[in-house]
Amino acid sequence: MYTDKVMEYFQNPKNVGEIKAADGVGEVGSPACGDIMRMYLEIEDNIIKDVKFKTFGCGAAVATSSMATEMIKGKTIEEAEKITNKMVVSELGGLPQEKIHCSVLAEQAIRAAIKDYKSKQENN
Amino acid sequence: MKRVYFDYAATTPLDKEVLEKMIPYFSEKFGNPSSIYSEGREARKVIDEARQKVANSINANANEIFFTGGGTEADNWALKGVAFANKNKGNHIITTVIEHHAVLHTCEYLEKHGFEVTYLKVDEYGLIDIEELKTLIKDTTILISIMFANNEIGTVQPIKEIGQIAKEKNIYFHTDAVQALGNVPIDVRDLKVDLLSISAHKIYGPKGIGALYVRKGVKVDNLVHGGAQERKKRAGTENTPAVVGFGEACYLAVTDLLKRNQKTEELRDYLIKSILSTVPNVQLNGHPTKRLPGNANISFEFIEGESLLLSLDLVGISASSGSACTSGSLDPSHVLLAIGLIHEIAHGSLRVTLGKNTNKEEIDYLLEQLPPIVQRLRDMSPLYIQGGK
Amino acid sequence: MKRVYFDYAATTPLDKEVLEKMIPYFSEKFGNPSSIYSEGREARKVIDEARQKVANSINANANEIFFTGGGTEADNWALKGVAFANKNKGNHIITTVIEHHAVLHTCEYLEKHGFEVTYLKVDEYGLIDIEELKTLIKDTTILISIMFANNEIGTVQPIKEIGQIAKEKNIYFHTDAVQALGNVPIDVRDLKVDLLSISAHKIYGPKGIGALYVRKGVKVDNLVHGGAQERKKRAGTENTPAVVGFGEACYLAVTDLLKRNQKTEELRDYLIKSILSTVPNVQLNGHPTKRLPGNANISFEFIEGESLLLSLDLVGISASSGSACTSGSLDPSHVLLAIGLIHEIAHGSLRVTLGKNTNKEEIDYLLEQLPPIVQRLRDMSPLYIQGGK
Ligand SMILES: Cc1ncc(COP(=O)(O)O)c(C=O)c1O
Ligand SMILES: Cc1ncc(COP(=O)(O)O)c(C=O)c1O
Ligand code: FES
Ligand code: FES
Repeated sequence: MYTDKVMEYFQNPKNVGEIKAADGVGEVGSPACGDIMRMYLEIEDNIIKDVKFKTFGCGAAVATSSMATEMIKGKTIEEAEKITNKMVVSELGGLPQEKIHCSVLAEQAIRAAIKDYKSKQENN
Repeated sequence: MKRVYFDYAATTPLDKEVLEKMIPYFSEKFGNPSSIYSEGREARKVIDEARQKVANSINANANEIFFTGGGTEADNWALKGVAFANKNKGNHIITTVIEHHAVLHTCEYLEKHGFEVTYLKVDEYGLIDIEELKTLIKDTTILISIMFANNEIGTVQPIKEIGQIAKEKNIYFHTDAVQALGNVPIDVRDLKVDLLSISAHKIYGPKGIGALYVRKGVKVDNLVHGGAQERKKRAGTENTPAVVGFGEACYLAVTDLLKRNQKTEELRDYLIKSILSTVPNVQLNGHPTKRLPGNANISFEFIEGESLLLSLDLVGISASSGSACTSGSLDPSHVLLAIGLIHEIAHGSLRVTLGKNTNKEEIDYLLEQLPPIVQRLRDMSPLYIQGGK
Repeated sequence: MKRVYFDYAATTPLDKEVLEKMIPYFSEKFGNPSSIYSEGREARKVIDEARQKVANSINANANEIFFTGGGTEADNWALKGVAFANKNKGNHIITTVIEHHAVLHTCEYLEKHGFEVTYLKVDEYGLIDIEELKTLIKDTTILISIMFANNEIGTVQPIKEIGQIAKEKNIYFHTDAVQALGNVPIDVRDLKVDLLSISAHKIYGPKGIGALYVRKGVKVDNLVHGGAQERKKRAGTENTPAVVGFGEACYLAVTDLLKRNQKTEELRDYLIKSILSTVPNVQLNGHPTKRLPGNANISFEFIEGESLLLSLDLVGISASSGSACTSGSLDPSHVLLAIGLIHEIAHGSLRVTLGKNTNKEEIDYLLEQLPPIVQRLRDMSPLYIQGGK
């Protein structure tokens, strides 16, 4: 069902946790749907210095969260905004068809966190 | 890695003894039982013997047993067969919201074909309300189909009382006993059941074979048309080795049943008690006592079932869940929702089902592995706040 | 007494090699393929592999193959599934008078449910007339179901021409290929078949499993409702060992097919020629050349089939007949009547079907035993006048 890489990321996810005074936080999904993803960003000079996540969801949700955080760490905001769920999935070596929607969550969580960061910037 | 199997409600390994009885009928004694030469007659004879064993296991007559391709086909046949054969009497069917999909989706099909189906609710333990059932019966009610025991939460319904009501009202009563056979004593006469579905692979018999008990005199249309097999009620070349295996499995399933159950219940209760007392924020689903001996269904707050199953699999443990994510569908188990669980709790459910060879070491291994996995997943969960909600 | 089996069209012994491939999936690797833990994933994998082998044997794609409980279920599903799913387009179905009962009785069922069925006649060899087929097609025709090869007389229909016509007229074409698989090369793309039924136990595979090929894009309703197995098209816990066995049997069935056929045809022709030249008042049923390689169907005037079968059985020979007496019904084989045989000739028919291991010694044994038995029965028959009619 899952590729070895998905299982590796599921078993040893990178960047799990929270960032206390995060510059941007994004939460997507809902417990009713069985998946929630929360993404924390630490941003300095337009660069994503640190990223952490928490996920309530299936193996694919955990693996895509983890992969997505790795893919944006150290990138500029503009670069991070270009990351799509397709890119995350292909980095993981593919996902079963019925699990593609879980990967959309990772993309949405990143965008939500960046949006939160931007709106905080504007308010400052 | 040693593997520990805790999904006996999904399917069971074929008993070695049963396989041994089947082997001769694959390649040596393979004759078509509809043939009159000696190979055929021999096949006919062993099929009749097996039919008798299946009948004995539920106290039916052999001529009331019809072999099918599995439990699903038996359920389909019972519902469609009774509905279409008796539509001159009425078009109303009563079932429950917690039936297996083999019944529920068949009911949906019947709704599209002019039948009216009422779905009985269940209480927090998964039990139907007998009084409510009585009030739902109408003049047009031709069939009540209520499962004997639930496959997810293990709740066992008051079958005898339902049978009594159906009989008084002159309504046919079908029960899906796929999960009950071999776990609960079944006596179709005493229970006043008119039709009953069973499946071999749940009782250490072969896959691809089941049976429908049809009480003598019950009017039921055919589902599968063709040759004259099964006394013209179910067409298709008889699967002699599977029939032989099913007969043997039925025989073994009811032998020493109560003694086996006692051991299984002890282990199951030990498992449930241990989890409830060592892991916080958990709850048992289903009825505390009116449940299948080998069924434990527990919800772990803040975590999701598929992640739990995958983590258990990585340490060699096989179990099941009512999470939607495991099935790739959107909604979690209809059974868990029906007993009132909210979506996120239903998602975090774990079904552990014990088999006849499950031992304490296996339970202890699960008890050792489970808590740290739950903790790790909770630490990852955005819903979890240390120390509870 | 050594026994000689000549009823391979009824059923075949499970190939030892095939059984060997099945064995691990009974008791060791018994996991439910719908489960996500490793036992389940392993079962899923071997099912997918087997599906590919079945698909290869008829040049289909794996996702066009759906496993069923046998050939009968596949026939039922094809006809009912297409009929109900396309009833908005029309209610007319064309089939033949010589179909297997799995098709004929399903057609009768459909007639009761608002469909109109036309039964094509056949000629003295059992062949349909392509021109007649064309004239029978109406605006309301939604399905043509014509068997690939007949189980009694072995006649092989012009499937490619039928497929061409169906395609031109935009009508679904189903063929019951239960007798054809492993005996005739099948290429669903080349033949332009939309649905095709097959069964494992006719090709040295296990009983209780078959498959329906459904070309991608064909609209077909479900027959068996329930769980999400077979991509939601056919519910019921997958029969992993049987699926594995079916895959292997399909692979073996098409390997060296033409070479095997050559040998079988030689033996079959030797058998037919010998009987026709040594026993008076006999006739071959079916087509002289357009017939299954292993099929010989011969009528012996003045005698009755069951008596013949019983006599052969007493000397260790298993064969089959189109006599009504063998089936306990009143009319002899509908196929033999359809090709124009009068009742008493149809009653005296013998079907000898050869298998892949049939050898010349077995044929010679039959040739040695048969004539005196026929003579003895004729001497007993009031219809018989020495030296012919
Ligand atoms: C309660 C119940 N009914 C019906 C079925 C279907 O049986 P089968 O898998 O033999 O088709 C199952 C198991 O899958 C079940 O648990
Ligand atoms: C032509 C034909 N169709 C259908 C069937 C039914 O197949 P099964 O016995 O696998 O149900 C048979 C054999 O019995 C057959 O010969
Ligand atoms: S989180 Fe539910 S399917 Fe992925
Ligand atoms: S003579 Fe007895 S059944 Fe035909």
